[in-house]
Amino acid sequence: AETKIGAIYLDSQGFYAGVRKGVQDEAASQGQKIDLLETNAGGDVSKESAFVDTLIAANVKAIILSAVSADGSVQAVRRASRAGIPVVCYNTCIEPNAMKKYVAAYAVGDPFTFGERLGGAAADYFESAGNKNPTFAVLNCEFVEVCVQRRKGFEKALMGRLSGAKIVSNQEGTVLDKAMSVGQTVLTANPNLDAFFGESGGATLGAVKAVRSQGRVGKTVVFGSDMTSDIARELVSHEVLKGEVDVSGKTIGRAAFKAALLALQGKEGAATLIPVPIDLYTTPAEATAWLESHKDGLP
Amino acid sequence: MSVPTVSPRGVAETRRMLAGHMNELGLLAIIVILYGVFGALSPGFLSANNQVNILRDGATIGIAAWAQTLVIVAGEIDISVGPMVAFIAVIMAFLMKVPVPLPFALIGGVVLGLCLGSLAGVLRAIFSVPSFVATLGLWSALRGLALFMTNALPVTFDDNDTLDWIGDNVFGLPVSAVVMVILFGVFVFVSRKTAFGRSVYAVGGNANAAHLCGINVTRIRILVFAISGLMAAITAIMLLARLGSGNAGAASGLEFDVIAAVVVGGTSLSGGRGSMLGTLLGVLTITVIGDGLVLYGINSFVQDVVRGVIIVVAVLLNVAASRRSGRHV
Amino acid sequence: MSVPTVSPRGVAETRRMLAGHMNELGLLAIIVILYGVFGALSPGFLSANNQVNILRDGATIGIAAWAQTLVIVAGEIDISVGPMVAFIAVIMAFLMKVPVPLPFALIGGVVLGLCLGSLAGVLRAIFSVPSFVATLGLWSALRGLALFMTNALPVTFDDNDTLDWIGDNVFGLPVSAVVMVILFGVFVFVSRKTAFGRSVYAVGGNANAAHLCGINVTRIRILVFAISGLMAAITAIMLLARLGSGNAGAASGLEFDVIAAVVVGGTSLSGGRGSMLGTLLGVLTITVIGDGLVLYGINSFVQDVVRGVIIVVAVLLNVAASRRSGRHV
Amino acid sequence: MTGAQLPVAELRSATKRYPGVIALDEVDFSVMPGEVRAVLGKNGAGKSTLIRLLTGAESADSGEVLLSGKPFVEFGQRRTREAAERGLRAVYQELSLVPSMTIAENMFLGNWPRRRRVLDHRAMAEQAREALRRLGLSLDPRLLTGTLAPAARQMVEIARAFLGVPRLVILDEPTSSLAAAEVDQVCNAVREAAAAGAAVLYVSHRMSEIRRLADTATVMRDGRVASTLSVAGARTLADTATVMRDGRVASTLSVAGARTEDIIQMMLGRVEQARPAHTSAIGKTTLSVEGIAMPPKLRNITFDLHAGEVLGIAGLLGSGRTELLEIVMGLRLPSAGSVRVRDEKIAKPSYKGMMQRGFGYTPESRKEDGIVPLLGVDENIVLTDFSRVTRGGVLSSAAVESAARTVVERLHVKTARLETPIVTLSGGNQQKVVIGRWIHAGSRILLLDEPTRGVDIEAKAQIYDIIRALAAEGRAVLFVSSEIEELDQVCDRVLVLRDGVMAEEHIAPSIDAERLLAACIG
Ligand SMILES: Nc1ncnc2c1ncn2[C@@H]1O[C@H](COP(=O)(O)OP(=O)(O)OP(=O)(O)O)[C@@H](O)[C@H]1O
Ligand SMILES: Nc1ncnc2c1ncn2[C@@H]1O[C@H](COP(=O)(O)OP(=O)(O)OP(=O)(O)O)[C@@H](O)[C@H]1O
Ligand SMILES: [Mg+2]
Ligand SMILES: [Mg+2]
Repeated sequence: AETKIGAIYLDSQGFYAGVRKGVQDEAASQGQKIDLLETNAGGDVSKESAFVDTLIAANVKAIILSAVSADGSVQAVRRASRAGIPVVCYNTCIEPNAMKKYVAAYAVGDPFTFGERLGGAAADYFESAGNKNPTFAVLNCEFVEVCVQRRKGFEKALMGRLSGAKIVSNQEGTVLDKAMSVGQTVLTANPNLDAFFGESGGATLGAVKAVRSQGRVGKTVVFGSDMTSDIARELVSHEVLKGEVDVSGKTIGRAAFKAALLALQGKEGAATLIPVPIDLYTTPAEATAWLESHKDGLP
Repeated sequence: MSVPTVSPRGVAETRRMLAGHMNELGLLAIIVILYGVFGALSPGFLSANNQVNILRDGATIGIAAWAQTLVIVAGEIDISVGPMVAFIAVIMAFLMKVPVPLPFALIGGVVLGLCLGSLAGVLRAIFSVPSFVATLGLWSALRGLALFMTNALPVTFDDNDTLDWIGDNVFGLPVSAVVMVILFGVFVFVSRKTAFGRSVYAVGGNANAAHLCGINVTRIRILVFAISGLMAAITAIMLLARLGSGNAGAASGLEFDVIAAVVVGGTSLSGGRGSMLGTLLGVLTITVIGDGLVLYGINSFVQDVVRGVIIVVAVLLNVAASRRSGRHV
Repeated sequence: MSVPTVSPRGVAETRRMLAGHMNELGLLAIIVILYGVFGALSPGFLSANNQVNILRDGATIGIAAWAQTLVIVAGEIDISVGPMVAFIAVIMAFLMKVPVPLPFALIGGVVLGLCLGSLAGVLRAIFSVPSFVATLGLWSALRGLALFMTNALPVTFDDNDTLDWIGDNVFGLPVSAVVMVILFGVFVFVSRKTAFGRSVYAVGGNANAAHLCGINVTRIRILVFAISGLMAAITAIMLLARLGSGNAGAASGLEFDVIAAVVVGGTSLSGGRGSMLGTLLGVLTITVIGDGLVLYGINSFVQDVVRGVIIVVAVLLNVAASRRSGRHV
Repeated sequence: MTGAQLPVAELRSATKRYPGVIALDEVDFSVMPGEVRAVLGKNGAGKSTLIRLLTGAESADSGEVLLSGKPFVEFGQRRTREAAERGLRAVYQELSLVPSMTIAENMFLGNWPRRRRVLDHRAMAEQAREALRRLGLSLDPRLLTGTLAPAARQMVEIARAFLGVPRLVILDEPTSSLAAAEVDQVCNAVREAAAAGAAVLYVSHRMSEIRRLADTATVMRDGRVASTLSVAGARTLADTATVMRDGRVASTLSVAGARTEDIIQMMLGRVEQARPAHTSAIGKTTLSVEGIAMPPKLRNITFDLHAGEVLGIAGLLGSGRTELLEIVMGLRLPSAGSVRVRDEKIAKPSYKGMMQRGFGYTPESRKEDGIVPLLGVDENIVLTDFSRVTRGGVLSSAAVESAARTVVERLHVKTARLETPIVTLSGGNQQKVVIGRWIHAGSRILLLDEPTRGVDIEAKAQIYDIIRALAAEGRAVLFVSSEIEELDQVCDRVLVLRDGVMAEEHIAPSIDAERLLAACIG
């Protein structure tokens, strides 16, 4: 019979399509027939909480979720756990203490490390360019917690190496059109800006487009997060985008499903951390390789 | 003639009663259909557990929807619900964190809700700012303020047994659902049996006539918004209890669900006409659709498509039914 | 007496003219104040470059707002704008990807916009589904469909020179802004100088009377929604050109900005009253606030707060000014 | 009579301005207990404004308002309630009912009977039913007022005014949409209330009612009291009355035998010219109504209308005259019958189709179905036919202006400017515009439902003239009115609608109001 699995996505981004694909691929490769009950919390803990209850009522065998909030999602996860349903976090999870108690496994590319990797790449770039005091603008998605983590990691790595680096602006812009328009305004306000840091895929692409449309190619560069086909192509051209960090949705989906299956069979202990590789792409060659290996465009 | 017949008066009475409630009957039929379809499609749907979930989810929309019904009947609209709920929950969480004793924290939240609602009411009633604009301002400002104060991080506080109890079940029913049902009773009573409630209908139906007949229109307008703020505060308490922390991003888009429930329930956006029972059925419709689609397990994006279609079809059927019953008002 | 005096008739005429445009004058004053404040606060604000940005951002809201003005004047509301723009952009992107030649892809999008708008119009005008519900259905369904079709990933296509040109500037002005201005002219003309435009006001002012004067109310209602769909399609073309890809999540919350611009511009949500010029100023107000706050660089959450407050204050001042000028209709 | 009685209501040099007009100009006014006072004047004379000051609906810019010798305690919005609590009841000129509420709730609007703070719907319905019965109405108080015909709504409002023990009842054109039988009921109620010691203010443009009812009359003109005089000579306040015109004393009249003509002269400020008797050549049949039925109201209606003819239709309230017009216009579906226009038989008329055949229709409720309030006079006129004012698909301002001006001048519409929003015009002038838009459309057959509702004597006369002039041009007019007296002034022929059939036919010049009334009742 089909195994009923609940999946909750944090919001509506392409990344989660990759996750779904990963889960389905893994199930297929393990010869499992699954019935995936999937929902999208839209970055709202109250919605997430309601969905968890619905999944409990539906008697799913396991729940795979990307927690909206480390502290805010605890209650919902606890309810699922108390109902005897193993919960596997991916991408994001609840705070460590609660995680130990209520979460079976956590497939993660840690957001802080994620930020750090990119921060390192940015530092590399400006060091080699001989700019010790680069100015940065952030296009953020910080109404979601992960994004704050990403920035903190980024700042730590960057400032750690270039003490003169400065973040001169931090504005919200994660949907492409908004990100582009905010990016343009930020460039107007900071005519000598050296770089953008995009905290999400939309923010990254928006920053690139803002730089192009304001004629700042060659002056302002972009470091971004979350890979998609068009971001990869930007990286191939290497005019504006100089570094991109990404956790593959498919890989994370596979890992999460694998963990869920193990938890189902009662084979794993609590709160196993399953590290998922955080990939950094800085060269056109790497980007081309990504495009080759992701023909379906799913990250 | 010995054949017993129903007295014509009785028949006419019943028919008139039914015709007057065609809207509610139509919605009820739609809910029954939804139950049938979802029950057949997904086995878990009819389980007691899931019914409890539907009730709990319904409470989030419902409590705010009772007040919104009054607001819309009065010819106004309050789009600030979602951010107001989140903001009040955040403030209460901060208070609990201090720590202020629970009762005071809750009372603080309730007073805040009343004040914010009244602010919108005063802007509308005294300064003639259209209610859409006044509450749009609140919508933007409160969400921003809540996010700014918390940096979009949850505000946590020490566990509190009473609060946990509010977030939990009594006799197998979620406390929030019980509160919703009690408040429903209160609102039905207020809207039908009190001078205030009828004044709301009068103001929405013909503000000028209401004024000429000695109803204090300004007062009524301020009051409906104050009540809306109060209900936002109560929703915030339920949310706080359920989530165990104050979240600035919570209840996003709640205003859409609330207004949709009221309008699906047959209340007219132009004011003067509407019923609490209709809203109750509207809340149920919206909640059942949401729950059933998740359970059925279709793609989460497709859920949005189906939800949109069902809402329109439900209202369409309902309008058609009400029309056929001859009430094309 | 040799002192030359302005003829009293001239003075009275002018005063009457001004009184009739008190709303527009008030908004103009508010925009001037905003320019003064932002100009003083952030040096880059008054730069030509930034003015071009304001125009470009304004175009996204403006084009849809012209049509929304007609919709609201007709006593209806269209909340489906944002998802409709995104959906049409996605479909056009898919067409371009095939590849279908650009003109056909664009025409396809335009036809789609007309059809979707007409669908809402037919639901409202023929099936009596309240327009809030009809467009809420579209809002939910179109966003879901777009996300589902694209997996929330951008739909890219080969570069196209013409499309790039649309996304670029002519004579230093963004093409989208030029289109907005041209369409503004068209809408001013339509709303003032055509039988259709005046019929929209008549239907919104008193649909019964309009019907009895022989105006085809059903047709007018369908048409305003069709036009709204058409303008959504044109906005979608601008968006597609600007972003170079079709994004299902784009234009999120656009409906809020559009309705806010129209209402801030003095158009009444109860229909029958409103002007394109008011909407133009409303669009400018909303866009200038957005741009100025980002430029000033304050925390983006605080921006929401300030934006909410400014919108309410702007409308408040405007209402007060219009009142003093004696137009308390 | 005790000499120490205080006036029930009093204005002392009260002034009220609206932008551009002085609605009341230092008016002194008082009314004593038990007195039935008529308030007369042309449209826009300031009658309703005077009433709104008394009821607290608006406050005076200067001067005093006293109820039973005491000023208002409350301010602003709360005044209407205070006035109600001090025994004042009013029927306002504009319908002030809430359409989505029941008759009973509307009758007690804002003052619902309560038992232990809870509304007592049962008692409310009982009391409402009783109050309606006293006015001879057998309406179910649980019906929504929005579903009622205009006349029934008006009766509900009147019933509301006589609830309880009022000290001052104000009726602002209460009978404008009522027919003779109902007017009798209203007159009875007024007399009863006066006998019980209440004062009654009665505004009407129907002189016959004034003569039947009022003890005294206040004539207003241009925001001033032109005169207060005794109408019947029964309980006079004064032997002489002062007539003021343009703020100065113009003449002093003996009131005991005040003649209608004198009163009219005072209202208008000039002597009314005698109108020429109407004559027009009756032409061919343009409309034949054949066997129309719509149970239970209409059973079998058959009649012809000829070019150049003004055909009146008389009938009691609810006899189905409005329905008949609506059926002819295609707004309602009859269960049987058809109409024939010239030689074309139309089984199922459609509104648009009838318009194209040259029909024009003015509905009985001007505010709900007639005017588009915020549009200008000009646009309200051209609404029926844009094609006459478009040049190459574009509305031509010049064409709109000249088309509107033609109508405005021809019908003597009094408006400051052509683009003035119609809602700011007086009722009579609004009505002229509503008729005028069919002149603009070039309609040959006009169906007018209560075209003189709420219109002052002068404007009424003008409307009659307009109708006659239209007939003289060869147009046909179907004229429905509840004011029997006007039928014999305008009509060439009057049909009496009774029991669902055209029961009688009266032909000019032998149309007589008394006989018509008798025919209506049957
Ligand atoms: N709310 C208002 N705003 C502006 N002007 C007004 C308003 N109400 C009344 N007026 C003006 O005040 C004057 C007096 O109006 P009022 O309604 O008192 O006349 P009336 O004697 O009752 O006329 P009618 O016989 O038509 O009812 C008119 O010139 C009218 O246009
Ligand atoms: N005196 C009354 N008693 C009871 N019902 C009444 C009375 N007057 C009007 N009505 C209601 O109003 C309806 C009649 O209004 P309608 O306009 O159809 O008739 P009408 O003959 O056209 O009247 P009018 O003389 O106003 O043109 C009736 O069906 C009834 O419900
Ligand atoms: Mg009046
Ligand atoms: Mg009638």
